[in-house]
Amino acid sequence: MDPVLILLLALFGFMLIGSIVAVETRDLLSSVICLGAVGFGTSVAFLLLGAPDLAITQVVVEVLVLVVLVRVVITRKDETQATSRSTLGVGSVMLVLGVLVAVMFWMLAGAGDGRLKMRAFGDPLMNETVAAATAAPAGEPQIATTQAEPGSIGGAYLKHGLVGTAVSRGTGAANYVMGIVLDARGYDTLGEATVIFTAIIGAYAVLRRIGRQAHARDVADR
Amino acid sequence: MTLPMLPYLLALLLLVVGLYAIVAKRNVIKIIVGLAILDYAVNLILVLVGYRTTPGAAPMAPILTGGMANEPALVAGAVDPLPQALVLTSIVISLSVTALLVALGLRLYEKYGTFDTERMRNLRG
Amino acid sequence: MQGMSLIVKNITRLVAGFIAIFGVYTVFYGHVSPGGGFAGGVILAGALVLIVLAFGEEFSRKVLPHGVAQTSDALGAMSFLLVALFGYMAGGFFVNFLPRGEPCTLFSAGTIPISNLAIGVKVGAGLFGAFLALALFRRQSDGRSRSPIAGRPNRGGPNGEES
Amino acid sequence: MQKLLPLLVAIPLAGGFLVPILGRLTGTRRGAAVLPILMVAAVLVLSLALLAGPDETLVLWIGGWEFPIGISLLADGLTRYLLVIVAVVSLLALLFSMDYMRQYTSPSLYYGLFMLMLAGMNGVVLAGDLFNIFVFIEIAGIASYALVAFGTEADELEASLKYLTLGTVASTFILIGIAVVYNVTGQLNWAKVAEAIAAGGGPSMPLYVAAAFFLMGFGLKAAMVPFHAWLPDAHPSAPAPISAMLSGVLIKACGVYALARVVFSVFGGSEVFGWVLVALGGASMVVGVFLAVGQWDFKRLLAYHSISQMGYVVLALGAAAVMQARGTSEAVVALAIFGGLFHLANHAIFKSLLFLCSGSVEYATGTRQLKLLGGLGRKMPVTGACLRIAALSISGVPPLNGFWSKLIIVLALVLGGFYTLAVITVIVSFVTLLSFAKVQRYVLGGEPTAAVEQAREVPAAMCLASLALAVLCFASSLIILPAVKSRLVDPAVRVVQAGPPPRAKAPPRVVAAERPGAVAAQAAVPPARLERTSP
Repeated sequence: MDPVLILLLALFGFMLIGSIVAVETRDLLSSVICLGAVGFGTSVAFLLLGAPDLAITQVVVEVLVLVVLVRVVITRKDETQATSRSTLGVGSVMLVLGVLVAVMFWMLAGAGDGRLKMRAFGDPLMNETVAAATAAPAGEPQIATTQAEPGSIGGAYLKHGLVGTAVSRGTGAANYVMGIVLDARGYDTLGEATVIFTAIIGAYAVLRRIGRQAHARDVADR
Repeated sequence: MTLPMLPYLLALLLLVVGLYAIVAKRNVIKIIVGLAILDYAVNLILVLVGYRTTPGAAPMAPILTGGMANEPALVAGAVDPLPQALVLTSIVISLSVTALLVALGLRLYEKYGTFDTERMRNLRG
Repeated sequence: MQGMSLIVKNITRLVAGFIAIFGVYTVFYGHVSPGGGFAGGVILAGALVLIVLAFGEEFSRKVLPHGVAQTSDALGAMSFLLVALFGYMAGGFFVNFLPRGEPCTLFSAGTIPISNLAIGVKVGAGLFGAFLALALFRRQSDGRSRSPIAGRPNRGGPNGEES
Repeated sequence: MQKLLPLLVAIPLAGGFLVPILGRLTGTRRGAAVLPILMVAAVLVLSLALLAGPDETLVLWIGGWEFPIGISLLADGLTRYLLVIVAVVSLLALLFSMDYMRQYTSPSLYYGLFMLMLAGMNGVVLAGDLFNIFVFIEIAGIASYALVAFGTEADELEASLKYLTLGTVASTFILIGIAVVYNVTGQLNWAKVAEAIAAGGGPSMPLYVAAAFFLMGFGLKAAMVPFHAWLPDAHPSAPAPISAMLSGVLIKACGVYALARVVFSVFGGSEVFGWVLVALGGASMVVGVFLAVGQWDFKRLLAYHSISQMGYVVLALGAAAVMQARGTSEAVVALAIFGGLFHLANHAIFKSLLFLCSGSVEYATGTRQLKLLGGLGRKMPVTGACLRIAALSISGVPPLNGFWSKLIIVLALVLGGFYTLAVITVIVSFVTLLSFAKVQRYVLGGEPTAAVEQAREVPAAMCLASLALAVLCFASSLIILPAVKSRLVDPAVRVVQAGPPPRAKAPPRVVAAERPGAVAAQAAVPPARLERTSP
């Protein structure tokens, strides 16, 4: 068994406990700190899964969020403890959710007739190869002569992203993730930069001291 | 159910914990916590999708080190870089949402003197 | 927001520079090592946040006024968009118009380092600005008379007298 | 032409980045609207040029990257149709904002957020990639969360909090759907996902899970009935032009359009999906209108009607999918889809007009409580006339546009054998009429009340925007003329009806992997360059 899997399951257990504590504790400061623990757990999980870029980003984001949240919580006295909604309502909602997740997981993992099925952990679709259909001679199922291509766009990216293909160029970035983020899918990243810009000017807008003012006509009338 | 599907199940459970916080708790900070847990869960699911087991070796990050000579090994063994690129975007988006949410929470605290959403029920859906 | 004790200030003085340098390194070497513009930008913002927390905001306002943060936020975003638009000169939106270079070196991967820089500036300035706005907010509202539960706002919508 | 597609996103984005800086530097208040209006006008011109161009599917691989590596922008009939609707409503809402937003501080932040929201919507409509749809939905969403809270009053902040929470949950669901789709098919480009699904013999169990997540996510964004809780709070709390944008176009571009895309173009619009859409749409239609009748807050009433009217659109599309699966004649299926899409455009027009009128009323009187209003028909003749036209239009009174689209939907339902649904649709239409009779009676009729005593007609720019939309209420009736219809709406109808691309051509692919029928076959499609393909 993959040692990564064992470590990962242990980490997930820790994160689940941490998140339950974060949600259930009545003290807001403890809640925020537990959230930070779960966030750092996520970062370690990213590292285990071969994603150092994500691990770094998760850590720095988590630190910043934690600083802001802790400041927000400790500078504001909130005498009311975090309360829950009525047990019955929440219970029924959670029951429905639990059943839903169980059914979904069963549909994802177990059931099905073999086609288009969910790939297991550690065996992504890019492990499959498919033949380039153009060169396949008609009527012949064996197409060993044609070039094998990875079965997913991620695999294609690994294969052609850096150096390129006959028809396409590569990014030239040794860090494939950055190559995708800033070149091949740069448009997404433009969107991402816009999201954060939007949120920041949105925060400025929300935090304005005065939102409304008397408009010119009102002033003239009075 | 097979063991290799277990990480997905645990990530889904994390998702349920986040949803529980949003459904059950009546506090702005708890909503922030719940949304953050939701984001961790979905980011983990995406990275899990891209993971590739390399037999007898540690997982290989999709970063080329030591020149072009190592490139074939990387292509054969590295994890999928695409979900990582997606998660990078997703982390930034959740950070942005959190920033806006904190701003709203501060403003609401200023108006009501509490983070408890129970005490700020002017609106009825 | 007051500054913190002398010990914190001295340690901050020592550490903040290194954090900032690490942030800059992360931005510039994003295309060859883990990190990149976003992570580097957050690290830069983190260094500035540390300074604000240790020295108080009066000091930080001298170093980096709020308006500068806002403006460079927008300029960073705009220059990323411009990198994309310059691609039209080479054939289309987002075309990487600079030479690829040798992989694994600093000057490689065409426009990627430039984009990384733009995003680094944008994210660093933007998040720092947001932090300042969130941190300053309390000070402003302290001056205001605040009842524990504000009166039920006028559901009939805004009216001119309110402000 | 396809080289210009990114400009539809880039122009408003540049506006979003530049307007706040320029506002800081120059400090003008009135002038802040000039640059956005020019930019939106440019976007409108581009969209109209696209609509007027030949009916073909434009595909642009951004940055010269090709399948399978890059992101594509895609403009087919449905995209162009929505682009024009978005641009028209945005331009008029901006025009209205010029005077209306004098009630608020920081106009440059407002216009910046407005442009970012527009960029987000255009990005969603143009995206050829599932993850790209997610990113741009987030841009539009976050801008709209901030705009809902723009007045920073307590209930506005609260509505924004609710909207943000549910909106983020929706985005999370969409992202999980994307993760499952990527796991199963290895693709992100929705056209390629559709090919992969068709090559694998239709959706399998995991893909139904993905579809369920997409339906929940986009259903939340579109405020379909079990997921509608945020809309009646969020839409009325925003400034009036933003209410017009949210109800008029945002729930369409980010909700209904994305829903239709995923259901019809990706998963192939089978009978199951058809019935789900019929259930969502029918429930929204009925619940929305009955909740609306009891409202006394003008804008809240309008918001509930948005739920109800979007129910019509989704119901028509769902019924079309069911009919298609049952083998009803293609003409009837096309009629149902046409009814839905026509109603979508009509709703964008009359609901924005209604919200703008409510804004004018609020601007002039300072209240939006129906019981405090009265006699405005004489005090504000232009706004009153516009409000009358819009109310008649949404209630489905001939010869206004709302009548024709509702008639077509009912006709298609009857021809398709959905008699009960047709009756329900007609009843809902009558209740709508009733509800707007109340609005007209309380706002326009009767003697002027104390709140109305001081009211005067609103400034010219606001009147102009309302009048333009009122004219469009008449003008868009012309779409039922076959000559106009075949030019404007039929390309969009064909896109929805055709379903996923490979239904026309599905070349058998040979798979080298040991797994028979492995889904990865579509990766074998030879990389296409900037391609222009006619459907």
